[in-house]
Amino acid sequence: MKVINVNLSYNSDFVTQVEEESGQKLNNCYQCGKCTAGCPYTDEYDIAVSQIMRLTQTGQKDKVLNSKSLWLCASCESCTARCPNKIDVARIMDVLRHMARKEGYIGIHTIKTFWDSFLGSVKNNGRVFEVGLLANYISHTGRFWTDMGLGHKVLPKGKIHFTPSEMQGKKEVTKIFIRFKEESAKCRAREKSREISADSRSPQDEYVPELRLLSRVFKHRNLH
Amino acid sequence: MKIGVFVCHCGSNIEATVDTAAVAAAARQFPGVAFATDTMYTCSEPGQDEIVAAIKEHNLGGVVVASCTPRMHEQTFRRTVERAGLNRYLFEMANIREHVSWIGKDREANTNKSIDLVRMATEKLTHNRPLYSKKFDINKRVLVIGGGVAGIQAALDCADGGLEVVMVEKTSTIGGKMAKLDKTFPTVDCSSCILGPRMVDVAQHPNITLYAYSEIEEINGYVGNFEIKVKKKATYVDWDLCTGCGICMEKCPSKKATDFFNEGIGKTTAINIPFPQAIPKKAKIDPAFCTKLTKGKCGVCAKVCPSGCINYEMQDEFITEKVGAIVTATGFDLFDWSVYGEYGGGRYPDVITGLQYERMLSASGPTGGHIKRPSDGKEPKNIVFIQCVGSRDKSVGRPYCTGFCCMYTAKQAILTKDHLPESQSYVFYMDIRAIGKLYDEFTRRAMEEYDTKYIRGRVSMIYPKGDKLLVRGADTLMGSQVEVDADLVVLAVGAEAAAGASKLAEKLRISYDTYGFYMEGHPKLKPVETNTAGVYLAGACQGPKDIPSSVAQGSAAAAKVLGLFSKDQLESDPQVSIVDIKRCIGCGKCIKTCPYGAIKETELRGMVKADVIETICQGCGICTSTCPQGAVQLQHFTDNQILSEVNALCQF
Amino acid sequence: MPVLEGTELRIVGFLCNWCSYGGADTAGVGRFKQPTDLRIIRVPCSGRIDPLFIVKAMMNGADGVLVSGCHPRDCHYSEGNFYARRRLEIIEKFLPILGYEPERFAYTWVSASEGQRWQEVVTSFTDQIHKLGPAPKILGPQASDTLSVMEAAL
Amino acid sequence: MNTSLNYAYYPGCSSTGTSIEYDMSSRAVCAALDIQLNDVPDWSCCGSTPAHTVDHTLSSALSARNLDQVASMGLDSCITPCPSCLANLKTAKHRMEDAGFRDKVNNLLDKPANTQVGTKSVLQILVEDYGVENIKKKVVKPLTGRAVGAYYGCILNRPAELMQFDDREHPMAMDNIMEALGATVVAFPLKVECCGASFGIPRKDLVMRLSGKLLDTAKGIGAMALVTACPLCQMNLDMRQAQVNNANDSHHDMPIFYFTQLMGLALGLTEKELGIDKLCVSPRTVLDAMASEQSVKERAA
Repeated sequence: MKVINVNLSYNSDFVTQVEEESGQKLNNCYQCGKCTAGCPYTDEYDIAVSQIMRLTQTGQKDKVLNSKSLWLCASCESCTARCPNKIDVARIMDVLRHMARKEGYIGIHTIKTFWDSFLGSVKNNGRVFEVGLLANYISHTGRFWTDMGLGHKVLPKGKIHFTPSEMQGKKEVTKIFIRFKEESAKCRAREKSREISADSRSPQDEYVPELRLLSRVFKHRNLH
Repeated sequence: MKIGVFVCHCGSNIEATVDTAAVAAAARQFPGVAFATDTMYTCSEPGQDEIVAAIKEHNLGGVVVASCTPRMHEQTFRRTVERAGLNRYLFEMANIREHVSWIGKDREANTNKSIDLVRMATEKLTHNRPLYSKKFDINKRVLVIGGGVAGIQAALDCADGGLEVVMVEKTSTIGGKMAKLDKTFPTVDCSSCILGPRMVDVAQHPNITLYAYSEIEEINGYVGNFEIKVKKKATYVDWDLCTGCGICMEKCPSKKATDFFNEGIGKTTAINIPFPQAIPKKAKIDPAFCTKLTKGKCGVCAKVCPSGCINYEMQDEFITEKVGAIVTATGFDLFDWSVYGEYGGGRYPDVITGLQYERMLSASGPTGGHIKRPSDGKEPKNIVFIQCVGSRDKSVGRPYCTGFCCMYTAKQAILTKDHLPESQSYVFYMDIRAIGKLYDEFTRRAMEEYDTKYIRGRVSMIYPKGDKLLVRGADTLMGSQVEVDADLVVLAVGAEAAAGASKLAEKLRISYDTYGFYMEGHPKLKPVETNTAGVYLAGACQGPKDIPSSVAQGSAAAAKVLGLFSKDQLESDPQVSIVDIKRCIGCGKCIKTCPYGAIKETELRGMVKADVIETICQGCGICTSTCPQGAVQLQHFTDNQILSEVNALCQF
Repeated sequence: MPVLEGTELRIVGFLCNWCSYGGADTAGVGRFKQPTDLRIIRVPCSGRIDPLFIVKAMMNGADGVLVSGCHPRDCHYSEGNFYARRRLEIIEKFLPILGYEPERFAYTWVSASEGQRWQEVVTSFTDQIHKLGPAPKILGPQASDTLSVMEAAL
Repeated sequence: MNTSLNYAYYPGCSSTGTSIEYDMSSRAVCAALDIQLNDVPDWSCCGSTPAHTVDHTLSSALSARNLDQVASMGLDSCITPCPSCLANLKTAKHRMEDAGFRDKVNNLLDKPANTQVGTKSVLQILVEDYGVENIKKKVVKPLTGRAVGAYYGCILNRPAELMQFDDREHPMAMDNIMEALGATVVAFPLKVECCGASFGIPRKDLVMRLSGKLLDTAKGIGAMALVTACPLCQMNLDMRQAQVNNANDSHHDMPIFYFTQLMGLALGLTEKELGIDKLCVSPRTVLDAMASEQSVKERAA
């Protein structure tokens, strides 16, 4: 087990950034563990949420941002609702995830891809188009069997549509994403110019227009 | 007036952020200042000697000390100047520690502010006049409010010291929370064996008058001469006749009354004596549950009572008592844990409080000392104790540590094993606070000898699963979520200020903190005094305390009262209002506003004038700001004195 | 100079001895950092505060006046803070007539245990005064007029 | 009773697909109670969980566009059936009270958004604005005969400071409605426990475990059906119930209703207009039992 030098390994910029972006004070945490006690996802976490809090408090950036737990948090708010110190733990998890994403920490590929596919769908259609989202997700993960078993249950119910719901202002929504990407790029550029050693692993994923992919996916499963 | 100024370093407390030499140098330039210096510790013996010497050497007429808050050392320095032959009121303090050096690190700004505060003090001092105390007689009786262990200790110590004691207890028996306990930590002594004889002593002591089932209605007067109005609540039983035989309880058909003494574990009868060792052992009727009182039907107790003491017509009675000092020992109550929805908020019968568990453990309790689940009466096997419920929790407004829960939980875990050798206890804790003689050894025993499983972490949720309760917590030392299938969950519920504590404080005119606990005179040096002369504190009303601390404070309060009453007369504070007869037009506004009735009307050559009764005036100065003529002036805080301070600060 | 030129403004505080002065002490004991502008005058009770003290302070050049007493019903002298509140409410309405922004004056309740609250009160009131800047200077014969108006009104 | 309940209605994306029956039944119930719903004309996705896991400004921008549309409708309050949309719309309004954040969000939009509009859930206005007592008066076919549990999910009332609705640990809104409808309500102990949320696709195993636990608990307390107020909860428990059974070797056959569907039935609406046929786990047995209990009662009367 690695010995940690408490003062040398303390990344104060990281602590400051988490506190600023989350609006929470990390020193308010006294490690009672109530967040871990209530977290429905603890079973799957590689680092329990109370320990994420401790590692963040002690400035262990790399270990925190590498944690798979960040990607498994469903923002169910159990931790926030019950924290005796009124810390919005879920928001800290959110902020850590943003940081991990921006700095290219891989996290859990499937979950990140699902979220990206979801947003891609919103970007292209203004609303979520469930079939398209699934198609995109599958094409990025190669997980063909994901939910195809549900097809025969859901299809006859008339719940699944093969064309996205039409809305007029979808271009406005697309523009939100474009501007967001531009702003993030500007932001990253500023950060890079500030710190030369900035990590330059994979940038934000491109959202692939799903409709194009649809035919490809459904060729494998003869669902039509 | 020749003024001397002494600027204190207070070691580095002031000097580190205030240039005291510069402050003294600036003070030398103020009008009237004949001498100014900076000293290391002005309150120390050499420091005080320096003041005395300077007064004599420079023939000073008044002294300013710039140091800590006057609430700390004003009395000290008044005695110092008196030693040098000055009147004690020819002295002023500038608070350059609490109000300057401790609240900022900017040395330049602090030095400048200190100079300002010294200027203010010297300006006020030039307007000071010598003031002289008067003596007044005192009533050497003491009122003890609250009959828990702290109040009992204070009452017995005072009574043994020869004072007459009046004890007022809210419930129908004395004994307080301690009477509800089965055993006490760390000795596992039987609680009622220790407390019982003390309760009997109270009942039998010739110097103690006990008003049980009574409350304080009104308090008037001041140190040495308080007047107390006590409300004796209607018991519907003539206690002069009641023998405590208990036949009424046996026969009462209304058996669903809330059993307050047993913390709601089980029910009691509408007419009841809380427990066999109650003092006084007298019955009272709970009117909410008595069908005679609610519906006019029944009357069984009146029929069966051999001494004919039942009186359904009884009314509350008011009694006036005169005392010279008051000991407040109103104790604590348990935090209302139902705000913890995640623990069921009271919906699950097998989640109980530590105090309810005590009643269950007690041989004279509702289960006869058998541990049984309230839901089905079964013996539990797995018992989970959860600590810090309503303690150290900002989210429920209780950030403080109650201090004794760790210990009573360890005790209960040990007793559980004694009662049910097959059982297994689990304790969820955050930190173990066992700071007392033999305390830590005791919690270690719970783990080492009684195999109590201590789990470091809070519990997030309790929910029923079959006939068990699933307790989901964390073990932060393992770094994982843990679950326990529990048969019974005992919450170590924290203490909060007793219900009604703030209302009583307002009657006593003492301060209380954000949580309703009473404020002591000084956190270190005046732990039993309050800021109101003649009112003392004992026990958990000042903050959560275990039994030894409560008893110690009870004795300490008694010592203070005995000390106060060691003289036959007290000196009045001369900082009182006086009336300038020439300016007074007899409008009577001051008489109306005085909260103490200390101003009366007199006649002077056929004209109405106001007159202050010096020994009653408490020196608030409301009359001074009310008087349209400026005729009533509060000594030491006259209009001129305060305006001189304003002018010292604000001058174009 | 009473205040540091350029960085401080003149703020006078009137505090009752039992609650707020104690609260300010508690803040000091707790080392709760505060701006340095405020100078505190100790009075036994907020009921002792004559509105004229406040007017006088303002007219003599104070940029802000802060009054603090015990919480309602927690007065050491039973009811002094009720009298204080009545008078101070009048002052609040009166200041604009005298030519001062009403925000230059505030009254609040801080108990002896509330060190942190005192820190918040001082910090926010000082900020408020700095936002307003130095008070208008009312001098000369006009000043005595105002005073007499004030006296008559009270 | 307030006779003129009138709201902007934000259906949310899932209403166009997997939770179409929630949308249908919400509209039908509101119509039956004379609550007027005005569709937000060109609503777009609120961003849901994925958006706030990427960035808070992006998430708020997606929600703000919708709040702005509601504001331009001239209505001061908006309702949505979906708790996830609700949380996003409320969070956006709350965060945009901060000027700095507001600027950043407006930067992403075509024009600065008016986000003054408050949002509530359909459930909230039914219990708070319409009132459980008034619902009770409208019941024509009481839901007698079968025990139902109410499952609220994790974000309908959390965080409490933001959502400002019902108890954070022990909500009662749906329990009270169900009781008013004449159902036997069994106290469901895991009312606010997470079902696995949006992990159904990327980490199905999580949903299997968490939803499985909910179904086990429901069965344990003798519930014959659960009612929900969240499309994601309903989907995980209903559509994935067979998967849960497969994964956990369990044999649940528990209908999962939207509370609006049972409300509609009690108000006398048809199964068709409430989308009862869209449920994956057949509610036939439970509904038939309710119907026969009713007729027994009617005959007895």
